[in-house]
Amino acid sequence: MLNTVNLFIALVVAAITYGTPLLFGTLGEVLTEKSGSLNLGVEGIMFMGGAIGLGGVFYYEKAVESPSAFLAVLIGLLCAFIAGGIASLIFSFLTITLRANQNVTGLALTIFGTGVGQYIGEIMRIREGGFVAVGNDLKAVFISSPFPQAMQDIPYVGKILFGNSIFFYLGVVLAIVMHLFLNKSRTGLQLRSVGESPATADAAGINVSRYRYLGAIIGGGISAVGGMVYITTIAGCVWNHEGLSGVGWLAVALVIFCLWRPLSAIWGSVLFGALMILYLRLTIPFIPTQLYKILPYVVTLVVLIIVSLRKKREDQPPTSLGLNYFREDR
Amino acid sequence: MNNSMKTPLIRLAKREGMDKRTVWAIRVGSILLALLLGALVIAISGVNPFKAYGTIITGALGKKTAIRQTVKIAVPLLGCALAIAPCFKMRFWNIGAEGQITAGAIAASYFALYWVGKVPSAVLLLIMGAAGAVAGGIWALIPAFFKARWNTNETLFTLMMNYIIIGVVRWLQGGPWEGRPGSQIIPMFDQSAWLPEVFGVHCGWIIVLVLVVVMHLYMNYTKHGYEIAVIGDSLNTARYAGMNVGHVMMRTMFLSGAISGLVGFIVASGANNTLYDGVANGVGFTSITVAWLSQLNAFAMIVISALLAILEKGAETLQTAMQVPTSISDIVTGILLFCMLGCEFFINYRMIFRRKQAEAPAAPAAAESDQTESKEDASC
Amino acid sequence: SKDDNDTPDDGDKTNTIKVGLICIGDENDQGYTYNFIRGKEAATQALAAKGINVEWVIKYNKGENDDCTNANIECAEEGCQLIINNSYGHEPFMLKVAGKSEYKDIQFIGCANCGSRSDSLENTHNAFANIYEGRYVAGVVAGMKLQEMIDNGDITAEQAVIGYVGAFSFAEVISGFTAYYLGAKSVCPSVTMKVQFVGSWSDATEEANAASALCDAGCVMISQHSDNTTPATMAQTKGAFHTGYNNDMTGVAPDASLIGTRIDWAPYFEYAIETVYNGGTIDQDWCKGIADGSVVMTTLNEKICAKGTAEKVAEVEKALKDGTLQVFDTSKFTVKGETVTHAFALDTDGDFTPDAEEAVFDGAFHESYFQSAPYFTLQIDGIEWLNSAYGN
Amino acid sequence: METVCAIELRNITKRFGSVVANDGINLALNRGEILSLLGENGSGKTTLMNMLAGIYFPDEGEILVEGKPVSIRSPKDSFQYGIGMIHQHYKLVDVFTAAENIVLGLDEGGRLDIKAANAKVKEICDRYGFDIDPTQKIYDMSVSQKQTVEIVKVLYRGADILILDEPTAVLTPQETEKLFTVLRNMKADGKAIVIITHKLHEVMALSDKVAVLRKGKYIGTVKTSETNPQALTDMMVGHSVTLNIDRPKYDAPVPRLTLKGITCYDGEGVKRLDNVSFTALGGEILGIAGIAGSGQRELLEAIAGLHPVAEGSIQFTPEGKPASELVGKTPMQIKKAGVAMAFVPEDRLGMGLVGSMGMTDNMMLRSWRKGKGIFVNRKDPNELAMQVWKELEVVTPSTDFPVRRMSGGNVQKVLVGREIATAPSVLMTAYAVRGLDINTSYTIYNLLTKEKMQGSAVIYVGEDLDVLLELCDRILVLCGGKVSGIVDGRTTTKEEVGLLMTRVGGKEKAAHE
Ligand SMILES: Nc1ncnc2c1ncn2[C@@H]1O[C@H](COP(=O)(O)OP(=O)(O)OP(=O)(O)O)[C@@H](O)[C@H]1O
Ligand SMILES: Nc1ncnc2c1ncn2[C@@H]1O[C@H](COP(=O)(O)OP(=O)(O)OP(=O)(O)O)[C@@H](O)[C@H]1O
Ligand SMILES: [Mg+2]
Ligand SMILES: [Mg+2]
Repeated sequence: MLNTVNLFIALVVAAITYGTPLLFGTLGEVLTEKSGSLNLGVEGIMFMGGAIGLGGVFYYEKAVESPSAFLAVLIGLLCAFIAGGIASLIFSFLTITLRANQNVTGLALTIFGTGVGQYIGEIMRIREGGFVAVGNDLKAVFISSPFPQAMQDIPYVGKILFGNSIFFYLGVVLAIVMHLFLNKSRTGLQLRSVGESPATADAAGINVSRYRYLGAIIGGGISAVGGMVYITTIAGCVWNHEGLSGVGWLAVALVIFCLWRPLSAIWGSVLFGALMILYLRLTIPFIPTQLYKILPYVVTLVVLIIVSLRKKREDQPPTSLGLNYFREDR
Repeated sequence: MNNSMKTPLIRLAKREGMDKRTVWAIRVGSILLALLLGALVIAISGVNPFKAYGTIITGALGKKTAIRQTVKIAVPLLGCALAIAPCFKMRFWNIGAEGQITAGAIAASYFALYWVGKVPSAVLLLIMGAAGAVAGGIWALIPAFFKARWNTNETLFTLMMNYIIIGVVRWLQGGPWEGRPGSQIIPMFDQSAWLPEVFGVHCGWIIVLVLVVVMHLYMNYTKHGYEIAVIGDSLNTARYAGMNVGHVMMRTMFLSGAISGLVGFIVASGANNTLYDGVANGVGFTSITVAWLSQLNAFAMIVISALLAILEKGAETLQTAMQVPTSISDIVTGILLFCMLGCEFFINYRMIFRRKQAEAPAAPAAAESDQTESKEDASC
Repeated sequence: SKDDNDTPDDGDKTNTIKVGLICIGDENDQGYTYNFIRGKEAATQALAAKGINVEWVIKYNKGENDDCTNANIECAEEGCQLIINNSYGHEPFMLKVAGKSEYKDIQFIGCANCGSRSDSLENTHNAFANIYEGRYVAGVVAGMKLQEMIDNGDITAEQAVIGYVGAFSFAEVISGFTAYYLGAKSVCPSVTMKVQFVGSWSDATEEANAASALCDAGCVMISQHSDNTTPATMAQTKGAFHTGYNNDMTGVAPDASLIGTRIDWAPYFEYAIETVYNGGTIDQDWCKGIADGSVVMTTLNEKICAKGTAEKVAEVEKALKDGTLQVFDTSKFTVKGETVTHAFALDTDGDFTPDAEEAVFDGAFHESYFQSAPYFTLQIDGIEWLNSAYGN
Repeated sequence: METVCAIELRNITKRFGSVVANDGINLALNRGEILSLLGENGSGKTTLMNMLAGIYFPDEGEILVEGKPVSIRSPKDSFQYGIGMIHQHYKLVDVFTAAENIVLGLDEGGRLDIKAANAKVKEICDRYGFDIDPTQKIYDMSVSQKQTVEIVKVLYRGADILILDEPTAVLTPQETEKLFTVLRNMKADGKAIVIITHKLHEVMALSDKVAVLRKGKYIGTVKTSETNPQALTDMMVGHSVTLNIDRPKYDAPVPRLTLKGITCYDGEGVKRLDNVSFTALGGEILGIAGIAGSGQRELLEAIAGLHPVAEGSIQFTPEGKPASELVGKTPMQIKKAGVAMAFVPEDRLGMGLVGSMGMTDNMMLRSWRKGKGIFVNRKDPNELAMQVWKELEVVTPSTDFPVRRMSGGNVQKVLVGREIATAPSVLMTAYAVRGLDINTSYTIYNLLTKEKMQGSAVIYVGEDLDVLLELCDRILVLCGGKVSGIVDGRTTTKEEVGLLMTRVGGKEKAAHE
């Protein structure tokens, strides 16, 4: 019995670990989509965030005698955020200013971003003449919980509540902030109006382009942090050539799954994290592992279908999602 | 508001009917710009960009074997772009070609693995092709059905379908179709299930070239093509004209999926001679950009897919010759796509800059400005 | 790296041989491919000392698909006289190129594979190393640590559970973890083992994931047959111990990793390249072990290993070298409670089930004896397969 | 000038591509005054007002607010000058509440206090007598409620220059009256108001001045008290209009289409047609009158099979064949049977035509299914296109020129020409001459009459009563989805029809008389 409970707790903790990068990826894309841009380049953005975030930490560690944990995390976050911001800036410029098709531009960004991620990863490897991995002390900083051991040792809930990496807590705070921002603040209302009906927002004196740019760039930055978190907490702080294949797309799926709600993204990402690893911890004899692994996608599909069946207004994507806006268009 | 009198620095206006030559000048210009930007990236990695581009060109086209490989890369891109064209014409954002290729490859592989020896090679190949097409079609039909029936978002639906079918291949690889126990590898097909080679490349290239012509005719001269075009332009008009929109949607997606499935057959039987989870290898995504950048013109797709294939193959040689990571080709491809996507703006919009003498807002001088402006900004 | 392309400065090409190396990954795996690169570098130096300049054409990250075909063609076109494919799944694609008449003078090598025996081509070869020997030694190190923990009362005898991250339920892997388990059992009789297959040779995330699940399921010792260092890091995070593969992992997990074992490809590369250079023929199947320096142990982590480990390791190594110790000694393990008396080694009719050459004789299962690629696939008692969904 | 104008437009020109939508327009507006802006469709009214609202920026010319030249580059600038515009198509976010829409875009600083906003909205509603719930979502609202939200939005912003673009097109007479009361109150408040409308009686009833545009040019401004509808119409069209349509009588009219008790609901479950019954005869033009949104469109769509019919029957009797029921048939079957519809909606290209295609391909929209084989026949449609091109004098460089790039009038010629060319047994047209110049309108009338004389039943939905009276043999008047009367086109009067349009049923009519 106790063993089952322990296994369950371990499952939840692991699910949180695997869900955290998704959480960032999803939150970023929620913000982007709320502003009306369907950025399908999340995969590319997260690749760039992963490679550049890792590079930042790696070179910081190389550059200083005794690297500070705080700075290392900050540099990782910043590098990834800036990388994602730049990637989304390209997307935004093309779709918002030059009004290129969002679907296609997003795919192009995926190609570009994964290319850049791989390229940087390989260039670093060639430059370093071997492999690029962050040292153990910093690795521990990225992986371990920021809370004192005593709190983690609280029976049952300690591990789940206080045993996760710092990024999970950052992600949760971000989700709450984003929820408040979108639903309670004036700017959030305006951002949403831009995604719902840019013509209305424009007529109400809101600078549609500015909101879309900011939504996509900040959103892209947040998504990219997800890539960095993935590489530093899950993939062992080393760049490997399969990168984080598929996580970005999963984040896009999760956006639908959580119905564009940041708070739902928290449990949604943990659930997806669980679905990703469940095959290792809850073997179901008659389901082959490989089919077990497609569970997140199947679940997303089911949600997508249910949402379209119910046609509930609040559950629908932002009305102008994916559509470019030109004031003089009729 | 001290600048209350100022007109905005740049204003945009839609423009229609730019002459063909300028349009193509802009498009070619955008490709050149992309290559220039690509050169910059290459230069950053410490390689002379001129040499690099030279290597790319010779690497992709310099030798017979090189050309063959380039063609082999271009074939699925072109085939899949052809598949996507009718969907996009219909404004059905099918990004599930990746999965449809895979579905086709699975079905073709089934016959390659289990019907070998039962029928002559030519018949077997025909069966494989047909099975691939049907399977790809069915896989595409599912999202189309939901879209037609409940308006379920097709972009995300088709995307999810990709991962599901790839999971199925993994299962086949590690389960029922596995070769050496535990290897997770499906054995190579028997030679009789390999697409024969013509001029050193599997004859998939002939199939897709035929498809180019067929697709061109289908899109422009058939009743179906006409329906697709009408639906893509205006759903309401299509309904008013008595078209069964849902039906057309499903039919078109089936067709699109079938072509993708055929591509899956070509890739499995012709290129890999086996099935594996990466059989689509991103082609389903890249070909979307091929289709879009070709303005859904079947013949233009040949050019664009060749361009991307040259980049990819050339980058391979670049890596061999100059130790530049092959991912450079993805970067240059990305830049190329960005530039080509962006350049359409200058074809569709006109930028009006604030005139220097702003103090005469009512100047009648602008009557002829339309002409001059279109000339001026053609250069940007 | 710069020496990827060390053309001699004197411009004298006569003493230069071009060799292609096609890799499934790159050095960033710090494991499998990295190991090949190290072998390549060592062999290059050794050959240079013999006056042979090796010019390498290296292809990274080539999947087990048509990319591999293209890479082989690319290498062949570059003028390589010898092309090495480093992954099991590369072989069929390599064979497609090797079979072409225009490339019949080029030697193709498939590592860890077994195709050359049955194909009709003269220019294809297989090579591997008796890595199971190294794993046996690593198992001994792990077993000693476990026994020490039992003796210290840190764990009970039943809690001496090893978690093993395996790529696939594939002969090479099975033979490896069985050897490892037998090594551990030889010094810690109560040990048991759980194996988790991840379905990929190299997927840092999945490997970490599996290691984490194993630790959570009570394993106190982790080992792996997969390419990345993430199981080591995960073991360290979870407070378990670890022994590595392909690389010295004490660097990434100083508090967890006890020792590692790896194939040293230098002897084979040296042999193969020199032979081709001299116009000789290389073996169709080549497989050497600890005795020939093809399998080496990495530095023992004296800080955390059990007392007396070093001595024990030396003793076991010596016994392996002089043949007094057989890893798969049939008296040391059972399958479903029975002692194994019969198992075929080779599959001659292509149905993937061995049907020829009795592997069990002289009281032991003779691994890599009839061909370089491993063929031990018995599920012995004491080892629990957590997910047999991969493979059988 | 004794007072400074609230707004003055000087020499405003706006082009869209080669189209000059506004050509050197001058206009002045004072406080405490309601100005009607009048003009045919496409004459540039909306464009002009959009420049005040900051949606478009003038190519040339000057805008003065309170006598000072200003530059309105965006809606934000527009607000700052106290201008508020209610657009023809409402600019509201459907998933927001009324209050959220109202405060949207305002820079009131700090965090969003939706409670305070609700209260303030309530207060404005109370002051002007509006009845909306600030917390109600827009998608739950009726058209008039939405419009109210738009008005409150403008008031909330404290605009004192109010522009309304065709506010009454979608309102019931009662709602219109309510709106006018509000506008009059606002005028008394000293606000300046511009209203765009096509309904002359509203112009006469509400405004102080009328400004007229014609084909993008400013024609002039007159005081309402010094003009009359006829004079205004003449100004709008450019010459004195005396519609005189030849109306021959067909010898033997026979019933062609018989509707009995047709009732329809829209997607939201609102009743759009209520027990509509009538018979359309072959050899006559049946006019359908009614204020916009009274069910004209639903009626035609129901007959064409495009709108679900909840109750009732539609009997169709083709020449020399037995009657058949149309309810339950698909649009395709109905069309094949010979019932053609040429609906000219506001969005001309959205329904009935494919903007990106040329005339030939648009002609094919009727015939693409014809013939065996998989290929489309482009020869016949091309001939038809050439014929329409010639007969209706369509201005286009070629039959392949995308219709999107033709002028609205010409787009319409293509549409109507195509429908007439199919020589159907029943020809339904709605707003067939909307936006057409007088000359082409005549051509269309004559074509319709020609159809009628060949024995077709022609159903003509129109806005212009004068035309209805001159063209139609009988006029059916719809009001709120009900038939309020069927009158003889030759004997009835404009007043009678006008009354029927706003009064449902004979009883009320009698009561009024
Ligand atoms: N965004 C635009 N792009 C291109 N042309 C436009 C645009 N807006 C208006 N036009 C053109 O400008 C002219 C004036 O249109 P406008 O909408 O101002 O007419 P209107 O008088 O308001 O007509 P209506 O009575 O139908 O509302 C028309 O010829 C129209 O086609
Ligand atoms: N969406 C649009 N985009 C660009 N131009 C448009 C658009 N709609 C209309 N136009 C242009 O506006 C012009 C006038 O259209 P409008 O609908 O006002 O015609 P009109 O003045 O009623 O017609 P006519 O001049 O035939 O009587 C046309 O030349 C057309 O090219
Ligand atoms: Mg056999
Ligand atoms: Mg208008």
